[in-house]
Amino acid sequence: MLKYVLKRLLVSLLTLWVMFTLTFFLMHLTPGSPFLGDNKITPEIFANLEAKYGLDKPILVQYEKYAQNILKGDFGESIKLSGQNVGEIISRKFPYSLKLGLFASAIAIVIGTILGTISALKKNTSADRVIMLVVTIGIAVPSFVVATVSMVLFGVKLHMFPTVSNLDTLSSYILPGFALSFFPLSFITRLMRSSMLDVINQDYIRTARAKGLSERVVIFKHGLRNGILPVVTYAGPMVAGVLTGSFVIESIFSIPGLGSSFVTSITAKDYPTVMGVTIFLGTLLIFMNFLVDILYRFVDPRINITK
Amino acid sequence: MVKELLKINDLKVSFFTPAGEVKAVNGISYTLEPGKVLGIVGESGSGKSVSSYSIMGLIDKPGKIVWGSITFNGKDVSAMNRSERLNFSGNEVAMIFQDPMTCLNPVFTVGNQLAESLRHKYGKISKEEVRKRSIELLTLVGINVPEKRLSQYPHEFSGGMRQRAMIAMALAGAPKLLIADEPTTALDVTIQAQILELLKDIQKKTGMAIVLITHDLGIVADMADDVIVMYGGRIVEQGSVYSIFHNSRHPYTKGLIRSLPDLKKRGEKLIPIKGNPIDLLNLPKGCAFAPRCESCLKVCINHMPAEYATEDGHRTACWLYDERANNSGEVKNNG
Amino acid sequence: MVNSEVLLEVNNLKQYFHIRNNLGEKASVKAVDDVTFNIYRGETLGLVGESGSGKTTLGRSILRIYDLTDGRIKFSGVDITKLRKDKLLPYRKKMQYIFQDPYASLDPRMTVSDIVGEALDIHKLASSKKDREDKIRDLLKLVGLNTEHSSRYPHEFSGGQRQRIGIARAIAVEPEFIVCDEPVSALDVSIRAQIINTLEEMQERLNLTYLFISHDLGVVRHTCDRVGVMYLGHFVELVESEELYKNPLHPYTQALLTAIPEPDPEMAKKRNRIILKGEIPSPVNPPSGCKFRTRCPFAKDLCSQQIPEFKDQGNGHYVACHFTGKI
Amino acid sequence: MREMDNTAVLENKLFMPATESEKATVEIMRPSVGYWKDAWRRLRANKVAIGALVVILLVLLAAVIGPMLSPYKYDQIIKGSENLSPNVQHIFGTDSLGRDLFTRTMIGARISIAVGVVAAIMISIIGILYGAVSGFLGGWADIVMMRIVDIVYSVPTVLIVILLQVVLKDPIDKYLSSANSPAFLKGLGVGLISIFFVLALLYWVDMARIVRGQILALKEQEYVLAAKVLGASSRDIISKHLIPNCIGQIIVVATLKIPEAIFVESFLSFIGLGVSIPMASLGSLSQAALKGIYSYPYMLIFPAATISVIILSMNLFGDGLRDALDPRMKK
Repeated sequence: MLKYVLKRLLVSLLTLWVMFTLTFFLMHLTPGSPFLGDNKITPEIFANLEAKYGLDKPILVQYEKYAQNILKGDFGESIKLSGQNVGEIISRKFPYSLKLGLFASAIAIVIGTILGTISALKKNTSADRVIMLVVTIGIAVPSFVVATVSMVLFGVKLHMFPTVSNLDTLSSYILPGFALSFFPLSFITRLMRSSMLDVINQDYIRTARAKGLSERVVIFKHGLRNGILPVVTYAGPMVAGVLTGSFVIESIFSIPGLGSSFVTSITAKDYPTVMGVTIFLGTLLIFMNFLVDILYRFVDPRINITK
Repeated sequence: MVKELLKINDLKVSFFTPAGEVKAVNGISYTLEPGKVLGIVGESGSGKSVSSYSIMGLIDKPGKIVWGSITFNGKDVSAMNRSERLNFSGNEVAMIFQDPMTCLNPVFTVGNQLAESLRHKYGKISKEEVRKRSIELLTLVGINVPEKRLSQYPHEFSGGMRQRAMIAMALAGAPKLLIADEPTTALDVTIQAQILELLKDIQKKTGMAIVLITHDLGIVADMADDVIVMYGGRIVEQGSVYSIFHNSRHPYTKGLIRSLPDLKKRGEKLIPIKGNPIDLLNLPKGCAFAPRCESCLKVCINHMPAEYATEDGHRTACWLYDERANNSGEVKNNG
Repeated sequence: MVNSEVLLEVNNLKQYFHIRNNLGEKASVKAVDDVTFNIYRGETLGLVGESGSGKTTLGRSILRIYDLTDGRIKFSGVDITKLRKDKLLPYRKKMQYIFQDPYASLDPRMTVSDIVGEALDIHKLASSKKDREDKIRDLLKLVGLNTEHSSRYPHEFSGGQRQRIGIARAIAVEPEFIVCDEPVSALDVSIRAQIINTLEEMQERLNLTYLFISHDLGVVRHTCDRVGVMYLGHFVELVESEELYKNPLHPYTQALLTAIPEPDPEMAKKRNRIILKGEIPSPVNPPSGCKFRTRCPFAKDLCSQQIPEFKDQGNGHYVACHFTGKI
Repeated sequence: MREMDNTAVLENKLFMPATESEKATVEIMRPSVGYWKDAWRRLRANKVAIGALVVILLVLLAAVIGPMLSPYKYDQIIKGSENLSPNVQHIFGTDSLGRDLFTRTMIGARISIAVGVVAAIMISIIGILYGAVSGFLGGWADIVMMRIVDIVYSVPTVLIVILLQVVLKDPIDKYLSSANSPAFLKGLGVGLISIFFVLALLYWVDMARIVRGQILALKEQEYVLAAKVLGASSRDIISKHLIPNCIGQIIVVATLKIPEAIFVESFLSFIGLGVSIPMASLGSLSQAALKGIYSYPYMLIFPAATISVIILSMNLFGDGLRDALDPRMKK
């Protein structure tokens, strides 16, 4: 077990390093400088700024220095929002993204699992057809469409929920949460349905029925426990994706989260912020994948972890 | 007087597939007495498994029992209410299957799955009681160090061990009838011998009846008291194991026994049954075996054969035993 | 029919596989471990054993489907162990394989005539398109298939018919030697005899030599001149078929023989089975000494310390047991 | 027992041995069907998939021919006709600059579909080659190549997509403004080219994994062993056995990559990283509509609905195709 965890950890760290390096060089190989956008800057001021932020040094030196700082937990200072530490920006903005992301993930997993199970058990009934219709649309409609349409419909026209949100009340979670979770919810529903359909045709389900167990025990004990395995695999990357992929939703609903500031800092070539946020979110994602991989080995005893 | 334990009357099971109705079981009747071992022989598609699954209510969509009745211990199985039905499966009749690899739930320990069966039988009994009985059962089926085995998962068991565990689960409900569907087909010869000995041993100890479904005539000869031979969803012949093997009457049974290589020496030609297996979507109107039968009569092609019984209860569904066939005098009676 | 001309000589053949478990740890499986035997021209040599005994691997190793770990294979006196590509091609033509699973061994996207034709194409056995068609038709007829069905796909045939297609493919290249790997065990009982007869007919007509792999001792007894019994990658016994059934010397063979279900109720109910303990150990971690000792009713200390020699007990009856004749 | 009731009425002459031809009448072999024909038959029977295909063809028609038939050009600014609601002249209305939204939506659909198809082709080529090489070589090459796939897989795609987009923009810009760049590339614009780059660089991993898995599984198939025993060369094995047997699944995956690519394109365009103005894609149209969302919701509805319909019908068609081609469905 320990050996496996260590090995998996090593792969995660390697991935992290690749991502870090890739991001760093991509950003720095870009022609143009973060200060050139401002035409008023004289060459001297420009040189001073470059020196201050270390941009005049050879790229490998910058790379080394940056890596050292990151290892110390120092993400550097934002160039555009002068004086602000990137770490601070992240810690200020991330809680919004985290709250919304967890809310959306929970909805997607719980409702998706339930709907998928119902759909599988009631295969080819009208309940199944309605659910499948909704989730088929769910995986086809981009999140920004869901977000804007639901905002216009439920926020502007019907005034049911707030359209601009600081995530301070429960009702302010509803619209962005729905928009963010619609895709993963639909995906999980389909995943769960096909997995359950597969499981209920397995021999051990037949065994359970032959043993005289009630249909409730057959489905909820023997079926669900096996059927949910693919959802567990998907859930890790999904949660990370929802946490990191909320750029659009955040900007549509004016949520002061990490996603919206990421987009602005990219277009502004604010290297330290982009780097910091990428590394932060990437780490999160890779960590989630790692976690799920380990977790999966507990959920599925066939994958031997004791040896 | 011996009362019959199981009585099946004119059972018909069909699967309604997009390609058409597949008549998997097409009107079979038989009875089984308590404590007897009934062997059902047939090849794939003969309906031998489907007929037994319908006893347990294991026919899933698109399959359906379209006709007939199943009576167990004098009670009509189809008329049972939900709780009677649940008590019936497991506690009255238990079943073991062909592939022990896939029949145990991979995510629960063997102990957990065994406890399920015990609780189904005895209701809410204490953990210690469950453990005690589980260990007894595993010992009974010849699993060593049962205490340790209880907390293991199925994938930690070998094939033979899994089938033993399946048998232990089946025995947990102390059933009067065990249905064994090709219980050794997936196992190696030496393991097959172990499991067959175990089944015999347990049958002797508990006195339960067994329906043994298999394609292997050798296993039937070894285990069964009575034998049913199925072909194309129908019973072609039934009788005691001795009369089936020594006095087989149906051309299919005869052909089957004759084609076995076991008793033929090197260099002797085998006598095969000609033709191809039946296509269940395209069942002949008459006898399903007609196209492959060497003694086929004109009547066989379009008319379902009637059943002809001898005094010792040996019954054969074949027109050759109609007196008109004997009168025509041209029947090749291959002995 | 059997003569003493050695067609195939197998010396100290070893076939190890390196596998990884689901934790990525390496292990080596000694599927076939140091096996030596000959196959004579025109004979059928049976190979029996349980799953994990290495019988299929051995059959495939002989046909050079795998690269040998060690050992040597001579075909008609020519060492073919290290031959590659063009050099090997003539021997590919001489040695063929019939697979167990008639569902998996035919390409589902090819028609029957393409499947059989592929063999002709590779070895350029057809002089023209017409000749190719004629040859295919003759082959199908020879194995008892309806020639009108040559443009059909494998899934349209029953198991027995598919196995015939497999036989037609194998004999298309006019081989001398065929490995028949459980050719009937996936088939319905009523079809098995048909296929066995077809195989025997082909052997007679085309003067073939067979290595017949099976777990079914009943089938082997009927089809084979000599029989080798394998256990965990080793031969435990090798002898003429009749002798094996009359006078099995290795305790494993003895148990195996009594384990076959006998299709006769009196015989079956009378006889005494030798029931072996436990199951065949994992080839990843085989027992020391005699591989069979963990299940052997007669095992002694010596058996765990020393690997028994596979030696001739007289008149070509080979046995690998420390206590041959004493048990 | 029912059959027995009338046995007495059977004529005696029926109890004569049957001839072989009489016996043969019972056995009929079903008509022969090839793989593709069979797949097509199953696809045709799938009403949803065929419906989706019809929708795709209609949208395609509108996207290709529609703009030519339209009285307006996509970048034509009609003074005085700003922010018109849908009406007879402008059935989707006009935008804040007075451009006809119907024409712009059709152009947007053209761009989106083009991105989807071209990207799917590029993804497939890279993925198939990579996966096939990895699967066929096996051993160490395979292990290393799959590690790389693992890493690309767990790199946060959206982040890298955005990064790459920003980074690639300038060099491509430079190349396009140089004299020797091909004319058709100029027509595409920086945004689109970088979208292709991004998709091709990051989205091939799925395809590579699937192709590798297929190749590995097929390589062990007994019919491949049979070909090997017959002496077939590696080239023959690949072209005659491996490719024909995994082509079905490759087509399915490639088909489903089209909506995925459209999805990514619209997302990038929506956050302002896609096509450059005045060119329109469905994503950028949606984004432009956002500013006036409270007053002119129709500006959003049309492009948003179009994009959803395209992705939905492509998904449905892809699903249908999988059911028709997937050998696992077949017994």
